[in-house]
Amino acid sequence: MKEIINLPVHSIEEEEYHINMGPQHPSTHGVLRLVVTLQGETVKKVQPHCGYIHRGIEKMCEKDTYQQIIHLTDRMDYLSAHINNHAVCLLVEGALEVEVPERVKYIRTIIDELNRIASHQLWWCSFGMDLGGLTCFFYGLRDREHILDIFEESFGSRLLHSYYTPGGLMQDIHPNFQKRTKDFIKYFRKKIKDYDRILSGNVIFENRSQGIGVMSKELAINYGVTGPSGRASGWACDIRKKYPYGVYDKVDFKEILRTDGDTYARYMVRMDEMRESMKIIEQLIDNIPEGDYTAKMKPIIKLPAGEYYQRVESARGELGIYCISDGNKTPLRMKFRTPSFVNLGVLDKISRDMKIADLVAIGASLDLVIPDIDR
Amino acid sequence: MAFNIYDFTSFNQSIDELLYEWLPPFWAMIVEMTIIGLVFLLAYAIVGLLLVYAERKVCAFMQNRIGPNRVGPYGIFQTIADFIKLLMKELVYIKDSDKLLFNIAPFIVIIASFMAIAAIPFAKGLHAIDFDIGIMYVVAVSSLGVVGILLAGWSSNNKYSLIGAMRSGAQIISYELSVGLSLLTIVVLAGTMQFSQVVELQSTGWFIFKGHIPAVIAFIVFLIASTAETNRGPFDLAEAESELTAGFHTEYSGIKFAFFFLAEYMNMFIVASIAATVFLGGWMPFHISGLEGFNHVMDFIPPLIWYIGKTAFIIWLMMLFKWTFPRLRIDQLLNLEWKYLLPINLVNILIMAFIVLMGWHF
Amino acid sequence: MNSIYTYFADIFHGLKSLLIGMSVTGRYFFSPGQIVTQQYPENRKTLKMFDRFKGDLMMPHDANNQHRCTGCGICETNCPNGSIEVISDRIELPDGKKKRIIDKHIYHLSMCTFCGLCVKTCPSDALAWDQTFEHAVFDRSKLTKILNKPGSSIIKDIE
Amino acid sequence: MDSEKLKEKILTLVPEAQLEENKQFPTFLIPSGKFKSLTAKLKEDKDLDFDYLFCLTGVDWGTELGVVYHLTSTSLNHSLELKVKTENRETPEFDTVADLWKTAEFFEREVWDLFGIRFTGHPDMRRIFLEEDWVGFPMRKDYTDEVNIVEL
Repeated sequence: MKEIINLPVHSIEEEEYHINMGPQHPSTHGVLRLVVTLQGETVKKVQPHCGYIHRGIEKMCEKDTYQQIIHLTDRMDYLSAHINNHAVCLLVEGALEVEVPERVKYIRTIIDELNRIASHQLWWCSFGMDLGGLTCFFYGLRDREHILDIFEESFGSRLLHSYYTPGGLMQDIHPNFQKRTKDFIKYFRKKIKDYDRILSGNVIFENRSQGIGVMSKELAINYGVTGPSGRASGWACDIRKKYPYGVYDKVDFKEILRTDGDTYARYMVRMDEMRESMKIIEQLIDNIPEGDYTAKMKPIIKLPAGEYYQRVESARGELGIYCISDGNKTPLRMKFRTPSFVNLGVLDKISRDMKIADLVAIGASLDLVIPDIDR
Repeated sequence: MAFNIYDFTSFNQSIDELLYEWLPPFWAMIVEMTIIGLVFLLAYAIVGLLLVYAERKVCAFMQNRIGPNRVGPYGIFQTIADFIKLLMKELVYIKDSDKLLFNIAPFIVIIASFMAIAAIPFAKGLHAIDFDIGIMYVVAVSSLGVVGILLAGWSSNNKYSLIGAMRSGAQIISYELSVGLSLLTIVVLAGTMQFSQVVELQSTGWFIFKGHIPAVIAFIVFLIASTAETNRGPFDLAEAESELTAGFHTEYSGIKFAFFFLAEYMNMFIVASIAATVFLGGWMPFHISGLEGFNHVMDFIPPLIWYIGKTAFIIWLMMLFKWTFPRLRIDQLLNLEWKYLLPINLVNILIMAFIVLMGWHF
Repeated sequence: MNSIYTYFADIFHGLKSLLIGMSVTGRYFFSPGQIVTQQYPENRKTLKMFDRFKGDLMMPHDANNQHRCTGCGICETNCPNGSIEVISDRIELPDGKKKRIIDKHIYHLSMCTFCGLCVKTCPSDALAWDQTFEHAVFDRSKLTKILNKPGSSIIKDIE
Repeated sequence: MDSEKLKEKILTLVPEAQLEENKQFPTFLIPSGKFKSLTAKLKEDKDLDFDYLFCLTGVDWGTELGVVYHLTSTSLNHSLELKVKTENRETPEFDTVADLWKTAEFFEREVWDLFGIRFTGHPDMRRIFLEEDWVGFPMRKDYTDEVNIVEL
């Protein structure tokens, strides 16, 4: 009896407990495990445990030639595979000081933007699904299918393309490419209004997202949160504007910035980015110059010894590749600074003292892709 | 009246008299109850299966899909195949769960929904029992199901289940108020709680038209609150698939899960029936005063069809809610009830009382 | 007074946005013509993949059962996953020179990532993509294929 | 600040720093003892204002282990590359920068996981991808695993 009396007294309000969100959970979008410390329904701490699909891509890169590395980068952020490929190509081209034909630059820019739209569409539908609007999922995937069809016709695959090679492209674009892309833009301009009607303006959605997971600009910079998530906090971090590659310096587009830094701002930035991407494609699609689809490259690429850093704006943020070459045909060290990995770091900070439902919304608004985290 | 040809009263009475003629009164009653029980059990299963199929088809069409289309023509046997699968599945034993409560919970949920069906008039004379406090009875009984949900979540020994159950408890207790008050608005107008009388009173016009704006408001409030009470989207916080994986029935498998599943759809059917009965005239045909020919044609459509049509319309509305809106958060859910629905409802009931007092209703 | 106004404005704004959302799903419900589902096994006859679709690696043979592969092994070295094995043989030509021909060109479909480097780097264009996509088999070993047909030989002029 | 001025400034802050020529960014090899004080100054100094650590890489040069830091200033738009190296392959250890740039918290855990470099003062020095009981550090050049690494 005495023992029972001497037990430490926990007040019910203060008692915390843990739940495992993941590795198998509908809203972690893959095999991410979040150990969530809860007080009632209020999130007190989030500890991400990653590595469930760590494949050691960086280690594999040390054994592969630069052409072979391309197909590994596809598998990091599979939703913006082209943009990942672009980063490796730019790195190799920059190191070798190869001038790629204008045509290649135009095509790469168009395809990057198409890929960005496809990625944002998938983000939109999974975001809607995480908030409970299951119909969004099907609308997003339905429209994404059109982009995947364009990809499939030109490059033969839908998700992991390996279409860019150092110096150019695998093959020229399909003759139908321009027509299909223009058709898609026309189609999607109509459908994106549905997106707004079903989710953006909805009062339930506004209540679920406004003021949730607020991230200030300083916080975003300190945590290195780039991409649409960073721009929603007012940080102008668009690589396409700051360090232009491709033909981004020739096209007219706005860098979407918002200052609220909440889930709603992150949502709206991505919605507006889809429209901006369509604008970029419209400017370029009729003006693709004639020419070769690849520059003359040696069959075996050896980078001069040295260190190279190349960054591109992937759909999730800044994708950086840091490469140390010792003059061989394989790199000494290849580091991928993947946006999802860095963006995951802020999840704990901004989701504290929110509800579980908010944690799901915040996680979805950061647009994490798990293979991109684990690599 | 033309719809007398569809009157089930005499048919029921003849069976009743026949049984009492043949058997001693005690056994006659037993046999009668058994027959009614079996009929309802059968109807329950069929309606449940149909609703699951309808939900799949409806949501598929809203999402630009075809929906089930492999098992049987247009996939009509899909749900039957699914239930056979569920029947054959293993009932997983959960370590450290409270076995008694864990096993009993699905039955409480399904019995609660079963009891509520008893009072609903499907057509003239076609109801199991006609209480003179029918509305009160249905409201009371349909809220019993939450006990089952709470027990299910509590006994599963799973934190997800527990959170789901607690959410469900808070939710149903709150929304019970709005359901009751919005029905009360109509009770004020009708002056009776007996379902058969409520329907009879609507022979000159459905209450949603008779009761001016307060009745329309009460209808909307009832739709929202009853959607919440049945734990359906956008109020499906107890399940909250993307947050709590499956909420209170995370740990249930096989036939026990099927019970929860069936009960959810039957609850939807029940609240849709109540809404149809109380606001849209139940099995009463649609009449426009003055157009005798039109009314006559309407009378020839059997009341059961009217009833099913109205119920189906409301079920379709509830499906539209579920497949359009994102889910609310728990605090917003309670906000909606206590800050919006309840005050509106209270004012609404006052206005309705005033209208009835002044005799301004039709 | 202002707060009362915002209270009702909120309600009407909310209801309006909900109705707009419902109109979208409702519209799709009543327009079954917009259904996008493909009925896959039924539409096999009409389903045509794009000609660039990377379904399966193959070695085109002409009417005389001749292919273009010299057995140089460049595809094997370029493959990042080791899904290609070239087993070559040396035969003596009538004029006394030795020539390398392929014995077996083995392709492991199970390991292929469809990066397309083999097709791109092949100096004699001996490899191509096939458009088949139904690769499911019950035995993993069936995914290992020998691309050169039995009894085939190399077209004359290929070096 | 242009890169020449930046180089001078760094060299006045840490005279022992070795400047590496012909690099994309101004690159310095910092002796590990001076590293902590330098990074604090880089962050705090209003003329430098390096507020964004955009990449942190663990490197195995074969004999030496080290970490490469890429810093940039979002307000002044200049970038800097810092390196720290050690020949100690048994217990390599550097000072953490996770207190200055929060983004380093995950990066440093990754470096510890794959290279076995510890960071003193890191709030949560655990492995990030691999399990806690994993033996060895896979990204090192001398790591061998007969079973899982397939040599082609």
